[in-house]
Amino acid sequence: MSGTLAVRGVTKRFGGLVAVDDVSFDVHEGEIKAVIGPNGAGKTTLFNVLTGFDTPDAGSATYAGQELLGSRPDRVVRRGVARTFQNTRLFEEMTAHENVMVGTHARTSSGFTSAALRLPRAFREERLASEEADRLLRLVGLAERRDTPAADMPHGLRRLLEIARALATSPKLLLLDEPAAGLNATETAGLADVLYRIRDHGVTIVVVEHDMGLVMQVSDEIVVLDRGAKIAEGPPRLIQKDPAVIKAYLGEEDLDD
Amino acid sequence: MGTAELLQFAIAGLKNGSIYALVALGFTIVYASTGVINFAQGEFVMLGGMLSWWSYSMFDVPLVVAGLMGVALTAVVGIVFELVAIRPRKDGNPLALIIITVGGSLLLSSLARHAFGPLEKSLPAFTPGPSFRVLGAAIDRQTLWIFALTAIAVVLLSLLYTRTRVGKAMRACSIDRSAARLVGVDPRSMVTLSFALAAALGALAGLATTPLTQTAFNIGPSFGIKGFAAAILGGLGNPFAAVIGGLTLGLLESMSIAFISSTFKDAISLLVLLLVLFVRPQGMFGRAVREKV
Amino acid sequence: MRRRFVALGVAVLLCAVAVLPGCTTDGEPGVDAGDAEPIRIGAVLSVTGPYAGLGVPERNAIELEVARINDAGGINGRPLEVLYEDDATDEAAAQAAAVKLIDRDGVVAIIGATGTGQSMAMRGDVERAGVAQVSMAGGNVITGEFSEWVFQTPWPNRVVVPFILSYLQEQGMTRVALISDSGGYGKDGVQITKEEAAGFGVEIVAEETYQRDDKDMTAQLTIIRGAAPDAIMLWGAGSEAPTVLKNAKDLGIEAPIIGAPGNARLELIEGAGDAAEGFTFAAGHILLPESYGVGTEAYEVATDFVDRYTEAYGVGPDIFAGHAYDALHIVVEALKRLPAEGFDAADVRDEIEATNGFIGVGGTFTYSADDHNGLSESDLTLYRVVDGVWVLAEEAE
Amino acid sequence: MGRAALLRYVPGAVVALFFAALPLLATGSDARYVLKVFTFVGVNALVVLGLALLFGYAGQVSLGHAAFFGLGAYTSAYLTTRLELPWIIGLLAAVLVTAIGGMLLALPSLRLKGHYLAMATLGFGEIMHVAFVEASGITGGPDGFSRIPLAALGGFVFESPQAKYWLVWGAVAVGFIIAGNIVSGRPGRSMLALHGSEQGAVASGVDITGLKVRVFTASAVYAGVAGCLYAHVVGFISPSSFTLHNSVIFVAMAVLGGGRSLAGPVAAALILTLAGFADAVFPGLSRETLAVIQDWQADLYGLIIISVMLLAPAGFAGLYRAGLRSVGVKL
Repeated sequence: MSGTLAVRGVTKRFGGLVAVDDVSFDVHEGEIKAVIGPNGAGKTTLFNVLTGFDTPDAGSATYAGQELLGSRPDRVVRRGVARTFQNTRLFEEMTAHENVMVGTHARTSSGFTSAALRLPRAFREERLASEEADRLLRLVGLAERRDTPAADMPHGLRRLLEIARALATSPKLLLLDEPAAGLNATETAGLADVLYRIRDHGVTIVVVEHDMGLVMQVSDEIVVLDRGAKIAEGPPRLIQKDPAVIKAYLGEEDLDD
Repeated sequence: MGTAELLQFAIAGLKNGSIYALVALGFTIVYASTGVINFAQGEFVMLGGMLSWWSYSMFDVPLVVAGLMGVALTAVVGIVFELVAIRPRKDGNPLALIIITVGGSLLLSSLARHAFGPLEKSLPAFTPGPSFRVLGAAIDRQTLWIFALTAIAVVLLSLLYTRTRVGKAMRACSIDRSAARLVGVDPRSMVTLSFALAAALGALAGLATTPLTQTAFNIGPSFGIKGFAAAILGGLGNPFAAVIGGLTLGLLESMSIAFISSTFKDAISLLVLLLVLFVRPQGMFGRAVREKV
Repeated sequence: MRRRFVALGVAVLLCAVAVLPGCTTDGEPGVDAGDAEPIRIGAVLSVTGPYAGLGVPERNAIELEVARINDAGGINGRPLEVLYEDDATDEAAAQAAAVKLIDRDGVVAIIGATGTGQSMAMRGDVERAGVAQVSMAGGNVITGEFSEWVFQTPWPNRVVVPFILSYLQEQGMTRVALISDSGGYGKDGVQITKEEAAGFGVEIVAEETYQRDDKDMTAQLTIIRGAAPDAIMLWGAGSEAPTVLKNAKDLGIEAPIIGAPGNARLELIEGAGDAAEGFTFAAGHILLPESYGVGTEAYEVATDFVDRYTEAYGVGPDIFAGHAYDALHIVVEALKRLPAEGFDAADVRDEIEATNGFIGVGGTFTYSADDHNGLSESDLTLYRVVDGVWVLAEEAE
Repeated sequence: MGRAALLRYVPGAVVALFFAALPLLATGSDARYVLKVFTFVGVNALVVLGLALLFGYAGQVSLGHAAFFGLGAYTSAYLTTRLELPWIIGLLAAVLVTAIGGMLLALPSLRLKGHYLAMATLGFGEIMHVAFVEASGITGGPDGFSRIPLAALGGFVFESPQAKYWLVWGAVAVGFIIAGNIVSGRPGRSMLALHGSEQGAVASGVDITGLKVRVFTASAVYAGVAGCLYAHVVGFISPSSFTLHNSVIFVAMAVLGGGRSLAGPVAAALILTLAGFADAVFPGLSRETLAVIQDWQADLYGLIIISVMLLAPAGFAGLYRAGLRSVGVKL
């Protein structure tokens, strides 16, 4: 089975409100797919359901032959599906390097006993993890901030740090939740390079984003959600002109309701 | 087990329950404004009884005046404690504040021992006289006072929270301190007010129980545990939940005595509390605070 | 930045204080200026912590008596010096205090501790160093688990229980309910009562307990009322006793309530108010010295102590002050029987064990090789609360 | 050795040297008393080391650890006194029993957070205290458990004050090293991640359920071993040493010590324990001043806790790191 993410009929209700309404789409290996839609369209809820932070009411999502829905978030990560958050969830007191090293915990296994007895296995894993973390920091351009605590880092760099940490789990599929939020123009441009570099390392990307410039620039395909339902899917050129999308974003011209 | 016995157990449960409810209210108020569990809340209960006894024996005043003086003085102690030990913590980190209240609990009980000596003190009943008979069960007057005071406290508190500007300001602080500051509410004075209120409520519980069970410098912790358990059982955050939590805990204890054994009444009620928390991790009426992602 | 430096300075100071090596002075403990070298005995008391209500009257009694003894010339010409240690109602602290008194201060005997647990925690060191310990705690285990180095002054439950059961038997109250606290004193009393009851034709019809600091016992007393006992035995030393009396009165329980010496406290009457009316309890003669019979030597000893204590502290001595008085004087009498010089702690132990017919405040003490409690039923009498005052039970009838 | 490493390990070495030298320094008639007090400090330090892992690193609160302290003490006491088994069996049994207890107590932590978890662990502690009081057949009930034999290992009996001191502080040293290894490696980072942001940790693939169970178990075992040592050093235990008050004081020591640190909590255990034995620190104290100190000891205790929490926002460790930062070293 190729590394395709197949989302089929995913639905999530909060009481009466249908946050995600029977959404289906595919993400092909090596592709950058964007998920866009006005606020409250259910984008983040969809991400939460796909990565185990929320339980779906219906539907399925298979990736590389394995069902994702319903399993615990850390197990989803170990199946190669990593994510970032709309507002970053970093370990504030730990340095950038330490933050990224936590990402490697998805792949390493030395526990209390091997650490307590300082077994060689623990040492070897630590060294490899540290090198991997440095490599990823270089990839996202944070090498020189290696020893800065996350709390002391500016907003834009924090987003890149979280991406680096997600990459440290050696994912094959990376879900980014509004990575460009709060970035200025130069930082957004830098982010685009980072996304290309990640894709060139063979990682498929799904990104939720409001910055249309970035979306149009980097995405191969776009899914548009509105009030929980998928209203359009296709390459950027088509989506730009799709009347339904425009209506969802700009509302009705003739204000009938 | 006739109806008279059953009613008697219920009365015993509600009596203890009302005391736990008053103390739990104190926990909830401080929690609402600071997110902190005040380990010195038990000491406020002790001080309520102790300072009332002191006022009653030092000045030739009727009991009700001495009681009011005791509650007022304890509220002052609550304010001074907050200003000296809580407010200086600029970051308001709940964990550090909790440990500060632990220090406060040790300090207040020890100061009470120095000031009032180690022996227990007593107060006459508010309205002396034989207890009433209701369907074969007995209910003494002091217990009626405890029910009344608890009811009054709950009503006044909910009125304060809903009807008054200060009350709304305190609720605003508990929901979001920075937002409250934006609209001109000074969270620091709200915290001081909440400690004063919690101290007064605790003192009220102390005043009401001293005629029954006397007061001594070291009775704080036993009130503290029960009040904390009641506040958690009901669910932290709203006064109504604290009262229901307290009454439920009291009834749980008396029913354990009635139907199982008095030796294990505390263990049984704690086990039930643990079961409730397992089913509803935020207590019976607490809001399910799920960290939104 | 400067504030942090100040904070650091304070912390370093705190650490330095703690890390200061225990550079101990090897010199002999400070020698008193008095001509003859003082005899030193230790006193481990709970002056702070939950048992402070017992420890403070105990210290008052010892201080009062030491002053009297030294004013009268001390013991065989040597002044008596009592070294006080507060164990703050903590067992580890009690053991540390014992070690300090024995090893550093070289005491020849130890009075203490106030609590049963604290007394037991000192046993290892008392036996290791061979120093006699006279405990003022009521726990049965102190002399129940026999040690040749440990003595006890309060009336043990195994003496008090038969005394009360025989009274119940005389009064024909054979259906008895028990209510006790869950502490050592309560559980101990209940256990011995259940063992001895059958022997006195007494049947236990209900058994309930309450926890320390409980606020209400109506539930337990309702069950007891259901069992319609002839009498209720209350076994507890804490401040919960008055609540039991009040709850019983509210429930309209007619059966008389019989208490143990632990309840012989003014605070009980004050706390229970008119609910204390008719409450009967066993205790030593100290509460009413005339119970010895006016003019007897025991009466003189007790009234003398009661008058001096009341004059010194403004309030009459309670049974804990009495236990301390007895512990001190048992040691002092033993020291008087020894030569002025050249005796060691083992000799003091032997003399204490030889105590015979010492008329104290708690009763007349006679120790022996296998009885380190020295009291008997004759040292107890029954009191009853009438009009807010305790009077001799048989006079009240 | 870089300056940072030098500054990191020198203070530790100095303190270790002091504790090694103490038995030699404390001679004369004070020796037994000073050593006994510092042995109690070691027992508390061991419990607080476990809480430093659970609290300072993993951010999980427990108000029931005195129950594990008691569980370890009673298990070892029962096996060595009633069943007359060798001490090492008592110690291993204490470890096993408290490990199981730790796993049990981890369950609520999987669903509860903050004050609710605090209440659940408080409930556990109170229920265990009732068990200690009521199971008099095993624990001797409120009158306590006496005549507990001395610890002995391969023929050597830990009887002298020096031997008891070395037994306890040896255990603290071993405990410190093991905890040091745990926190400096992968598990330490997982715990800090859990403490920093539970959702961030989960999204990084950290199995927080397994982590919580392990860290609760480890901290329970530390308290269990400390309880076992306490029983065989004091020779008598009773339920009054394993109450909520003791649990609260242990937590206060851990918080005073500061997060992300092992040395800080141990220093806090030292200072708060010694606050109760002033004349072990200043042997030259006159009896009058000592009596005053003892009378005001509880007040002093409360004042120390409040003032450190106000003066040193992040506890002793925070102060230590602030000191290093002001000297230009990043730790």
